[in-house]
Amino acid sequence: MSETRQHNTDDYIRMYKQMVRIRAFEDNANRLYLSAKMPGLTHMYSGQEAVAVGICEALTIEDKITSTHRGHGHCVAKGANFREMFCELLGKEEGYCRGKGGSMHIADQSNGNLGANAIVGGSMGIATGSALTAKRLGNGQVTVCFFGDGATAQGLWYEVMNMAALWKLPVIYACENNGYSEYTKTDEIAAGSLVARAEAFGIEAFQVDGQDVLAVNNLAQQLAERCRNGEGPFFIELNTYRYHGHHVGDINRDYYRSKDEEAEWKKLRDPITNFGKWLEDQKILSADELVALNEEIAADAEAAVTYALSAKYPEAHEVNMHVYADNSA
Amino acid sequence: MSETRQHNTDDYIRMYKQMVRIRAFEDNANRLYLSAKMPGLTHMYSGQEAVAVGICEALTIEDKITSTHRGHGHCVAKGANFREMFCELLGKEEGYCRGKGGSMHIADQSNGNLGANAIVGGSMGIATGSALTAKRLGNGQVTVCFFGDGATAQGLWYEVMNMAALWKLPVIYACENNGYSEYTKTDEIAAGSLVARAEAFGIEAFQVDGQDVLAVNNLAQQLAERCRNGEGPFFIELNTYRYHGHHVGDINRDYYRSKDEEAEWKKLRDPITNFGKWLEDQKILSADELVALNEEIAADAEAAVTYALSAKYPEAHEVNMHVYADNSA
Amino acid sequence: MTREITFSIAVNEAIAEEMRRDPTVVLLGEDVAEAGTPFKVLSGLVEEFGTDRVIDTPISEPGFMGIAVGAAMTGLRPIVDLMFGDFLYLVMDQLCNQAAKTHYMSGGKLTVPLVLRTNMGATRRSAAQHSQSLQALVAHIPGLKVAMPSSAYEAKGLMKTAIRDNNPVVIFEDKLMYNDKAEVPEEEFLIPFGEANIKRIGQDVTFVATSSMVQVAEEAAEKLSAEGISAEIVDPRTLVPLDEGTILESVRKTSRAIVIDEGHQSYGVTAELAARISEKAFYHLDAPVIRMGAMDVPVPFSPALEDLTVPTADGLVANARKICRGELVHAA
Amino acid sequence: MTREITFSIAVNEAIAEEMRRDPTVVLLGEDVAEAGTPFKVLSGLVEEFGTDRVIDTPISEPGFMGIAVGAAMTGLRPIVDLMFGDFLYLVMDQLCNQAAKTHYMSGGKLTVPLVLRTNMGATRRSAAQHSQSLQALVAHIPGLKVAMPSSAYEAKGLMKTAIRDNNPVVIFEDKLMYNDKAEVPEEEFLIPFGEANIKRIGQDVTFVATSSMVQVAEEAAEKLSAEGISAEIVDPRTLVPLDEGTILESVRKTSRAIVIDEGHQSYGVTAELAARISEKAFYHLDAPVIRMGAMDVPVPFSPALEDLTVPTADGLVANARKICRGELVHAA
Ligand SMILES: Cc1ncc(C[n+]2csc(CCOP(=O)(O)OP(=O)(O)O)c2C)c(N)n1
Ligand SMILES: Cc1ncc(C[n+]2csc(CCOP(=O)(O)OP(=O)(O)O)c2C)c(N)n1
Ligand SMILES: [Mg+2]
Ligand SMILES: [Mg+2]
Repeated sequence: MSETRQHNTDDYIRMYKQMVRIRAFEDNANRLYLSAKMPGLTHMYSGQEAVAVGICEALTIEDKITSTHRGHGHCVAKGANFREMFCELLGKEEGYCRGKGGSMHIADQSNGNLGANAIVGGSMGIATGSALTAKRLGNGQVTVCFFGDGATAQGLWYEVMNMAALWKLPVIYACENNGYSEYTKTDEIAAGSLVARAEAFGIEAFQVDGQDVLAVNNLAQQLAERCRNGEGPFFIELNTYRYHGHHVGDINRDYYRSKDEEAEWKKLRDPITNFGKWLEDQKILSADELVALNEEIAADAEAAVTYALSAKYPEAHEVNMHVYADNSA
Repeated sequence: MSETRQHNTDDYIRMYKQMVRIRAFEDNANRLYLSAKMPGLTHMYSGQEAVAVGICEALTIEDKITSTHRGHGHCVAKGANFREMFCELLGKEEGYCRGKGGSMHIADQSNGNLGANAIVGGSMGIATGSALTAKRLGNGQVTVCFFGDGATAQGLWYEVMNMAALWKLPVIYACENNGYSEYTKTDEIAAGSLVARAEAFGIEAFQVDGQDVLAVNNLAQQLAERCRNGEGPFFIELNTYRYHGHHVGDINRDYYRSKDEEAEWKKLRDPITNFGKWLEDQKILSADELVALNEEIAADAEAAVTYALSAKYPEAHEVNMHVYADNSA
Repeated sequence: MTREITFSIAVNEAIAEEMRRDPTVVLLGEDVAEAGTPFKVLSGLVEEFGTDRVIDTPISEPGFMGIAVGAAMTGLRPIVDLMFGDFLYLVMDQLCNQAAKTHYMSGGKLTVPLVLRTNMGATRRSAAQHSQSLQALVAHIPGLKVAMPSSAYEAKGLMKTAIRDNNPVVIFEDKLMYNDKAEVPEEEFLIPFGEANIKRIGQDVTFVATSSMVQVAEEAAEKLSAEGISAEIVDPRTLVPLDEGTILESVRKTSRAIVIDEGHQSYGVTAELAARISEKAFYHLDAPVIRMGAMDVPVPFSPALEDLTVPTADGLVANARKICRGELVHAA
Repeated sequence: MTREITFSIAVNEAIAEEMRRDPTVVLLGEDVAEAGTPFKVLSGLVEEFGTDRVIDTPISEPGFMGIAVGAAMTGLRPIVDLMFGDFLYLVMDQLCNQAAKTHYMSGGKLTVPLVLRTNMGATRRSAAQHSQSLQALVAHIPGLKVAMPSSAYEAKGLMKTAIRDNNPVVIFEDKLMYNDKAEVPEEEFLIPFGEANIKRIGQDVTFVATSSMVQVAEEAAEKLSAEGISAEIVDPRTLVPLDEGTILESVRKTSRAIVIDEGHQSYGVTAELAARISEKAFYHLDAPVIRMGAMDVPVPFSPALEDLTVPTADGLVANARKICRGELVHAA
C-alpha cells in the first residue's frame, strides 16, 4: 500500500467491504454459470476490484460512470444492491433492467451508473456526453469512463478525447489495463504508449497501480476535484489483472496465458488480501473482524442468489414495453 | 527554398511543371464552375501544389496514393492527363471513371492513384490496406495517404496507425495542414499536437514546410526509401494553405478567414512563384523559359477543357454497368 | 397565416422556437455555428443561443453522435446535425446499438431524447457518397423514430415534435427542397408522429410517397387528372411510427397503389410499404402494388446517368396509367 | 460423399481450401489466429497458413475493414472476420461507402474482392448488442452481395464462391447452427450465387426461408404434412443476387406464400420478399403473403422474453393452416 492513514476509518472499511462484495458477487455469478443456472455468458471482474472501488469511492452518488462488458465491479462499487443485480443476471423482472439488459447491459441510474456496454469502447461517447451535460448544466458532476486496454483500439476514443480536451469537459477516462484483450496480450495489439496517446490531445495522463486501492482512490479524488474545478479531462491507466478467463466459459486458456502468471498475481498482488493486511497493520480491523466481514458479505450474496433464483421472470407482455419511451411526461 | 541543387535538372523542371499543371487545371476547373459548365461543386487544390508534387515525385508509378475531396492536385502529380481528368469532372464517358465518379471520386489506377474520397478520412484504411498488400506480396511498393488537418478528427486514423505500426507497414500518412477544416480554423477543432498523436503509436513523425517543394521532396524520398527497407510507417505534417474557398462556391468567406491572410500567403509563400525564382537563381530556367512553360501548360489545359466540353456523355445503359465486377476473369 | 417560407427557414424556426422554450436543447455538428451549415439552414442560431448551445464539432461523426447519446441520457436534448445522410454509416453504432436500445435495455429507466437531423436526395451531381437516401436503414431498427418531411410545413411541425419526443428521432430532409416554399402558419403548431397526411384526394389509385416524392406524385397526379385518372396521395410523414391505417383505408378505396421513395428500391422503404399494403389490403387490390424506388446502383456523378436513377413523375404517370387501365402487370 | 460435418467445420474447410488454392487470400480479424475466434470456427488455420495470412487485429472494426478494402483493391483477397453481426454498424462506412461503391465510382477500373464473414441469430441469451440479424441493412446497398447459408453444405459452397467473387460479399452465419451437421461432399464444390434451392417440394404453400429459418420451415412442413398440408420450402441462399425466378415459380404453383427471416420484420428482408411475390405473382395468389420476421424490439436478455421475439415453427404452422384452409386474413 502506498500510503499511511489519511481518510477516516469508515472510509477504509467501506472500501474494503466494497472490494469483498465485488469478489463475492463474482464468485456467485461464476457458480451460477458453472451450474448452468445463468443464461448466457458473463465476464468476471475478480482481480480488478481496487480499480472500481478506488475510483467510485472518490465519486458522489450524482457523479456518473459508464461501464463495460466486465461491468459487475463498477456496478457494485457505484452502490448497487446484490438482489437487483442477481435478478438482472438471471433475467428476472426485479432486476435493475427488468431482466432486459442482463450482465452486459446492467445499469443503475439511481446510483449514477449509465450502464455496462457490450460494444467494446461503446460508452466512450456516452461518458463524454454526460460530461457535456454536467458542464452545460453546471451541476458539478464528474463522469468516469471505464474501459479496457483492448478498447483503446477503438477510434471513437480519440474522437471524444479531442472534443473533451477542446471543451474542457469533466470526464476521466479510466483504462483498466489487465494485460489482455480477449485471448491476446495487450502488447500484440497496442503500439506505442497509451499514456502518450491521451497526452497527444493535451490531456493530462497518469499511471497507477490498479491493485492498490488507496493509490487509485487518492488519484481519483484529486482528479475528480480538479474536474469540478474545470481542469478536466484526465486519463488514467490502471495496471491490473483479471483472475478468470475472458468470460466464464474461457476455461482452458494456457495457450494465451500461463498458470504461473495467474498464480503470481493472485498470490502477490491481490487487492483485497493486500488491503486487508494493511488494515490489520494499521489496526483498523483485526484478523477476526476481517473474517467476519467476509463471511457476512458471502452470506448476503448467497441470500441474494437464492432470492433471485426464485424471483419471477417478466411477463410476456413486457417484450413490447420500453421500445419507446412515452411522451406524456 | 531549403536547398541547393541535388537532383538533376530534369527533375527540377518536372517538379515545376507539375505544380504549374495543377494550378492550370484548377484555374480552369474554377472557371468551368463559375460559368456553370461544371456539374456540382469541387474543391480547389491551388496553393498546396508543393505537397502533392514534392511527394509524388518521390514515388514510382507502381507506388500507390490515396487522395481526398481536394484531390485534383494528387491526381495530376501522380501522372494523370488533363483530358481524362476534365472529362471526368464534366461527367463524360472518356473520364478516368467514365464520368461516374466525378471530382470527388477521381481515380487513376494506371498511375497508382487509388482514388479521391468524399468521406473525410475515408481513405485512411484503404491506404493502410494497400501497404498491407505491398508487405504481403513483397513488391516493394510504398503507399502515401493524403488527408487534411480536419481528417485527423476521424477515429479511423488512430485505428489504422496502430495496425500500421504493429505490422510495420510501408505507408506514409501525409497530413496537409492548410489551417482550415471547411469554415473552421484547425486549432478550434484539434486539441494538442498532430505530430504527437502519431508518435504516441510509435510512429516517427515529421513537420515540413508544405510550400517548399524541395523540402517536401527530400523528406518524401527519404521516407519512401525507408519504407521500402521495412522501416515504415511514417507521419508527415505539411503546413500549407488553400487559396480558394473550401469549395468553388465558398466565395464570401471573410467570416472565417481574412482577405489579408490570404493575400499574405499568396504573396510570400506561393510554392510556384518561389520555386520559379529558385530555378532562375540556379540558372536552371530563365524568366522567359518560365513564362513559355506556363503558357504552354495553360494552352494544354484549355485544349483539354475544349475537348472535354464537347466529349460525349456515357450512354444511358451504362447506368447499370459496374455495379458488380464480373467473375469471368 | 398565409405567409410562405422556405423549407430551410421552417427548419430554422422550429429549432429556434424549441431552443427558446427549452434550455436543455442544444445543437451539435460540423460548422453549425458561424457557418450555419453548408446549406445555411442554421444561420443565426449561434447569434441567438451562443456557442454553448450551438456547438461546432470536429469532423468526428461517431464521436459527436456518441456524445449526444450520453448528453441525452443525462438531461440535455441534443439535436445532432449530420451534414450528409451518407455519413449515417459512420454513426450507425452509436445510433443503433446505443441510442436505439438504451431505453429498452435499461428496462425503461434511461431515455435518449435526441434528434438526428440529416438529409437525403440525389440529382445534385454530388456523386455516390453525397447523394444517398438511407432512411430504410434506420427505419429497420426498433427504438428509432423516422420522419420524412415533404414540405416546409412538415419540416417545421415534425421537427418540433421530434425535439419534444423522448426517443431518438432521425429526420431526413431532402437537400433539393431547402428553397421550396410552402404555407407555414405563424402560430405555433406541431405535427404528431404516426399520422399520415392525405395530400390529395382521389378515387382511382393511391400514391404513397415520402419526402420529395410527394412533389413527384403531385406532378403526376396533375397530369393524370387531365386523362381522367384521379390519384390520391398519401404522405406517411413518419416511417416509424407508420400510419398504416390511413394508407390502407386509401388503398381499400382506390383498389390500386403505387409506392414511391427515393431510397434504393431493393430492401428499401418501398418494400415495406408495398408488403403491408399487399398483405393487409389483399382482398381490395385490383392490381399489384407497384414499387418505385431509386435504381439499385450507387449514384453516378454524370448528369447523363444520375437523372435516370430516381423515380420521376413521367414514370409514375406511366405506371398509374397501366394499372388504372387494367393492363396486366407481371401477369406472366 | 456421405460424410456429415458441422457447419463450423464446413466454413473452416472452405476457407482452408481457398487459401491453399490462392495465396492472395488472407484472413483478418480479432482473435482469428491462435484462438480461432470465440466460436472456434477458424481453429487450425493459423497453424497451416501462418500469421502472415491469418492476422489477429486489435479491436478496430472500422480500421481493419478499411484495411481489407485497400488490400482488396491492390491484389489481395481478404476475408474479414467480424466477431458479431451487431458490429456491422461499426464497419458500415468502409463497407457501404467504400467497398460497395468503388467499382462503380471508378467506372469499373478498381475492384474490391473481399468477404466479410459475420453472424446473426438470437436466442443465445446474448442480449441486444450480440443477437441482431442485420442482413437487411447490407442487402439494401448496391454493390454488395449477401449470402445466408442455411446448413453446413451451403456454408461451404457459398463461402468458396464468395472468396472467388470479385466483389464485396457479406456472409451471415447463424451462430446457433455452428454445431449442426449436414452432408457435405468430400469433393470440391461451389454453390453459385443467385440460385435458390428448393429444399422441399410441396403443393399448397411456399415457405421462403433464410438461414436457420429453413430449419424452422422444415419443422413446420413436417407438422403440416401430418395434417395434409404440403409445403414447399425455397431457400434463396443469397439475398443479393436474389433468385426471384425460382421463388415466383414456386408461388405460382402453390398460390400461397409465407416468408420467414430472423431480422426485424419492419423494413426487413421479409418486406422485400413479400413485396416481390405480391407484385409479381399477383394474379396467382389465393391469399396475402404472410411475413414472419423477428419482433420489432431490441433483443431482450431474459429467456422469458427472448424466445418470444423470433419466428417459430408453431407460429409458421398456424399461419400456414390459416391461409391454406382459406380463412380470410386481414379481410377487414
Ligand atoms: C466492438 C466490439 N468488438 C469486439 C467485441 C468482442 N469483445 C468483447 S470483450 C473483448 C476484449 C476487450 O478487451 P479489453 O477492452 O481489454 O477489456 P477486458 O475484457 O480485458 O476487460 C472483445 C474483443 C465487442 N464486444 N465489441
Ligand atoms: C465524414 C465526413 N464528414 C464531413 C464531410 C464534409 N466535409 C467535406 S471536406 C470537409 C473539411 C475537411 O477538412 P480537411 O481535412 O482539413 O481538408 P481540406 O478541405 O482543408 O483540404 C468536411 C467537413 C465529409 N465529406 N465527410
Ligand atoms: Mg483488457
Ligand atoms: Mg484543412
